[in-house]
Amino acid sequence: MITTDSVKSAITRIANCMEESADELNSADGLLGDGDLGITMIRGFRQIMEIRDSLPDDIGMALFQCAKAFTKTSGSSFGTLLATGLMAVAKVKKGQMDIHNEEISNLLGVALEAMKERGKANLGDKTVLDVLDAASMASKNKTTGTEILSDIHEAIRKTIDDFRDRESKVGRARIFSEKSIGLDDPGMLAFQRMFEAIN
Amino acid sequence: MITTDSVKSAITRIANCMEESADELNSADGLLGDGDLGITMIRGFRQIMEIRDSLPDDIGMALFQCAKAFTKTSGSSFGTLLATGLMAVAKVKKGQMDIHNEEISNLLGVALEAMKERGKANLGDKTVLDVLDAASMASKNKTTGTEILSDIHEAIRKTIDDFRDRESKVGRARIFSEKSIGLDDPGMLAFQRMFEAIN
Amino acid sequence: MKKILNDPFNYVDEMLDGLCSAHPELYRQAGEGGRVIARAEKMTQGKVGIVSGGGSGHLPVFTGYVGKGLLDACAIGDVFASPSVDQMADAMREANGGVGILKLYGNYGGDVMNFDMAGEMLEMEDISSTTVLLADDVASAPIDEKEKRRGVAGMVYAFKIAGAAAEEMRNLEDVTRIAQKTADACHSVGAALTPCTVPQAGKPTFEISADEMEMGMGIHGEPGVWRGKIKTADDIANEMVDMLVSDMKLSSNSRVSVMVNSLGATPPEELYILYRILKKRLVDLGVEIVMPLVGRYATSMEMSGVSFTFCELDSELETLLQAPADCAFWKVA
Amino acid sequence: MKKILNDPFNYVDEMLDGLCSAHPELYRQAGEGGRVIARAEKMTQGKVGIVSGGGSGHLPVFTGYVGKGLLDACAIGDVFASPSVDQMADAMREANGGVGILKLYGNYGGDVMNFDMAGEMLEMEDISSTTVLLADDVASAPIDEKEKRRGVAGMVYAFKIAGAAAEEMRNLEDVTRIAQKTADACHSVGAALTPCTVPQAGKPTFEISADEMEMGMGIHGEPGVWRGKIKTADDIANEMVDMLVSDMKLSSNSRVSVMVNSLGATPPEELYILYRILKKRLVDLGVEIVMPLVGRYATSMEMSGVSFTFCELDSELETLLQAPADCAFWKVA
Ligand SMILES: Nc1ncnc2c1ncn2[C@@H]1O[C@H](COP(=O)(O)OP(=O)(O)O)[C@@H](O)[C@H]1O
Ligand SMILES: Nc1ncnc2c1ncn2[C@@H]1O[C@H](COP(=O)(O)OP(=O)(O)O)[C@@H](O)[C@H]1O
Ligand SMILES: [Mg+2]
Ligand SMILES: [Mg+2]
Ligand SMILES: [Mg+2]
Ligand SMILES: [Mg+2]
Repeated sequence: MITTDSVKSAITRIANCMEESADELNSADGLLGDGDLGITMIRGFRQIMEIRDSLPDDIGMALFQCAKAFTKTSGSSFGTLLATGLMAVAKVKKGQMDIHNEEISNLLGVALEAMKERGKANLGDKTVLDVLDAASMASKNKTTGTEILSDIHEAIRKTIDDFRDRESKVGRARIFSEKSIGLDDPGMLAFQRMFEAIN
Repeated sequence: MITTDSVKSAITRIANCMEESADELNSADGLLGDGDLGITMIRGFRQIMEIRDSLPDDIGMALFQCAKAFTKTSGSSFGTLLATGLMAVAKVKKGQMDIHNEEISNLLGVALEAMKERGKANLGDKTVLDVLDAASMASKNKTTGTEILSDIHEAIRKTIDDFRDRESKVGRARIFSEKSIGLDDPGMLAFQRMFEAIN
Repeated sequence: MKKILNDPFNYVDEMLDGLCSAHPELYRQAGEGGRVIARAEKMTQGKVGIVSGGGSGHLPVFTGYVGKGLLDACAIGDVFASPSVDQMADAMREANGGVGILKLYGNYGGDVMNFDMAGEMLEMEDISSTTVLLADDVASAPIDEKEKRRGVAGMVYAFKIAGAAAEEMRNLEDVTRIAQKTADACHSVGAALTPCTVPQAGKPTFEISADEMEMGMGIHGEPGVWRGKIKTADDIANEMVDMLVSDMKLSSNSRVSVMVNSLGATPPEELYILYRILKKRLVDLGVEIVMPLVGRYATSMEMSGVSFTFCELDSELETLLQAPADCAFWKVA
Repeated sequence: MKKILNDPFNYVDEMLDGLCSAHPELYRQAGEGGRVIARAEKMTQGKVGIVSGGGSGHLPVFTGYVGKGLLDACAIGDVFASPSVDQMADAMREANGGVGILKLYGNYGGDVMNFDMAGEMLEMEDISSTTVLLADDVASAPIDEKEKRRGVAGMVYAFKIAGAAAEEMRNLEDVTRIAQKTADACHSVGAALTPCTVPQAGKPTFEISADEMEMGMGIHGEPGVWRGKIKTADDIANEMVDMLVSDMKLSSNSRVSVMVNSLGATPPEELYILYRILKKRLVDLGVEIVMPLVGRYATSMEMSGVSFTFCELDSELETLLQAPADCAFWKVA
């Protein structure tokens, strides 16, 4: 079960992890794009840290405020996609105090749909969408927290492996599509780091 | 004695010589200025060659037309100075058919004064003015053509030698004045080549 | 590729500060972090607002084109980076005259996502908006994938023509229609000779040999259609005209405004050398050139290179193109 | 330093051809070899003519400033080379409205000789003329040898202000007095980061390391006052302001128009970063900035670098500076 309190502790852990992973993410993004993904994540989570302590118990509103904080800083795609996903989930959960484990798969799917819509990308394009989809699948019909966490963890790892030798089809990486073969998608890596931080 | 006929033959000889000396003059000018002195001379004398056959017997008018032809092509200093000197001499000789040997020194002085006025430079600044002055001095009180030619020839050579290790004080070369030490002034060289061509 | 800079991280903020302090009668800083440039005077009520936005490093695009008969406000990101959703929303608020807003900008993924999201945020505030994307770079995708093309210098025509329509107090639907017609009428192609340096990155956006050029390159250094030895001005102009003419299927008697645009370092002398051939080619095709624009209209800082834009005009667009406009970089009287 | 060229020997002629074919409503080619640019319409009789001239490679200087409220005609030499006497004389004939001509140009030896000689030729045709030389580059000679200073971007102010005076149909004496007052009021200094390439020479005008700049360098690469590591924008701006302020002895309450001018490749973004400091410094001194000009007004093709010009105004000059003017590169309405 996820409450605003668990969101708060997740924020702190992710924010710390992002400060540590920034160089890695910048480099990964630098190979295929503009090399700002680490900065994007640091700036975004610094903004969220600013409002962390005052997040409301309404889990929907809490996620909504996190999303809004993220839209303040960065102009980069990943930040906007993350905010889009969070906002979609926030709308569903508005007025409620917690997220049950059984809802997680569905809510990841809600985020995914909103992000597809926002970025006009498809599954299989080698983006963060693909790990999100895998995470949604992996958590389907699961009830215990530990099971969900370990299955998502494994699903992310496997998706990144599977996509490594495929071509990027959207975003800045598209123009380097051949170069992208053999390289991990930076957005997938960022998602993995975030997830590892709360695991 | 100089007549329009001797001017005509001098023109042909100088024009040919300039085509040959262009590279040398460009290089000399390139060390201290913009490297266009050879081109300036070629273009100017090509213009004069165009009118050569129709030059009038009035030696003043003949020189005047040569001067005008030179102002057509080049925007470089040496061309304008040469045209200025020729024009000053032309004014003095207008209406006459020839130049006597005894006049040569004086006419060189007339050209020199006009050119000093035009370029606002002084004797000793290491320019064409200094060889012109030397030529005027050397031909003073001389009456035979051969004597005049050989004395001017020697005076030019000596002046170039004397000035070699001095600093340029006018024109583009001024800004490289230290660099100019040890280098011959390109305008002096151009004058020497012209004179050698008729000698 | 040398630059005159202070701390690269302050590049955009110092630039905007300087811009507004040089031209306080034209520009005003607003929004989150001052990253919105609006017209000096408050928005005219009853007028459709036109906003644009995108990364810095393209002056006069985008910021410079805020002004009478042009844009109302603009959101500015870091060099070659999209502004944030919030900054775009702030720009839209500045441009809100109560009758809707046209979002008019180049087709780049990050900008599209952010402007879409900003539009949704503003909808919650009951401010409606439409979108017209510039996708004029013929070298960036084949014509049957026109929606994938990048937006380049053609956006200057869209700013000008849509801006004039809004100044006539036309409604949002009409301004949007005109902007879309202009976007569809614009076809561009560029060629780059040198890269530029993004201040925060500190190194050139790409490498290219001293004797090479790249045809079709994008304004952020996106790969073009070929790279090879620098051709003569006439060959370059002919090739670029060929690409545009075949893409547009120009017919004789069409009226076209042409832009010969420097990407930054290329001096106007070279633009005029190129213009000779462009004009000759169009005259031979029977095309009438209207209001040629030769200069620096959409740049990539100190990149050297050139782009051609053809904007095919009908009488509606032509009248609006020639209407008055005024900003620090372009005056039409 | 890459260029888009055809045969370098045709550079200037092709450029002028392109300029006039792009803007036939503004410019007309005339004179020996087409090396004179005159206003499209014939000279107004009874108006003092203003001619300028000099080497190519400085657009908008000189040619670009032919237009209403500015110059009447201009003689253009090869890149960085003086026009011929004949071309200057032709320019003067184009600018002859029967009441005399002002020759207004930069203080370079070759140009001075040729314009003097052209003036004498025209005197033979009973056309009288006066001369005002721009010698505004404070780095090119100490103040007690002001007559040796080179003319740089200050000439744009002189064209504008004298041009406005002539447009008011003032007589030659008065236009000359005003031009001289403007020339005296202008003080400039430049800093270069890279050289440019003269097409016919095919190699850069000078060499400079990738991390160096030269303060005080002239627009043809004439040596400056120091060469060293590139400083920050703020340091460069401060040093240039210091040089101008100490040379001019500006007092508080003076009114000054300032120009922050790119030598070519330096983009407007950097100019605005510099302008911030310039403005702060002048405000601190109590100086009032009037009509700041930030852009590319006097260039050296693709050279990168910047110049500052301060033009101290009295009320006569200020009024004329703000009068209307119109050319392809600068409109004042
Ligand atoms: N249109 C899109 N749809 C889905 N994911 C996208 C899209 N564009 C980018 N991404 C994801 O975002 C990552 C890059 O993020 P970021 O560096 O913020 O982008 P940029 O700097 O190019 O705007 C990519 O690796 C990819 O996973
Ligand atoms: N003001 C001057 N007075 C006298 N001679 C000069 C002057 N300026 C240049 N010269 C002479 O002209 C020569 C250079 O000629 P040229 O190459 O035509 O000049 P530039 O290309 O610099 O205009 C110099 O070597 C010098 O002899
Ligand atoms: Mg990125
Ligand atoms: Mg980015
Ligand atoms: Mg020379
Ligand atoms: Mg020369």
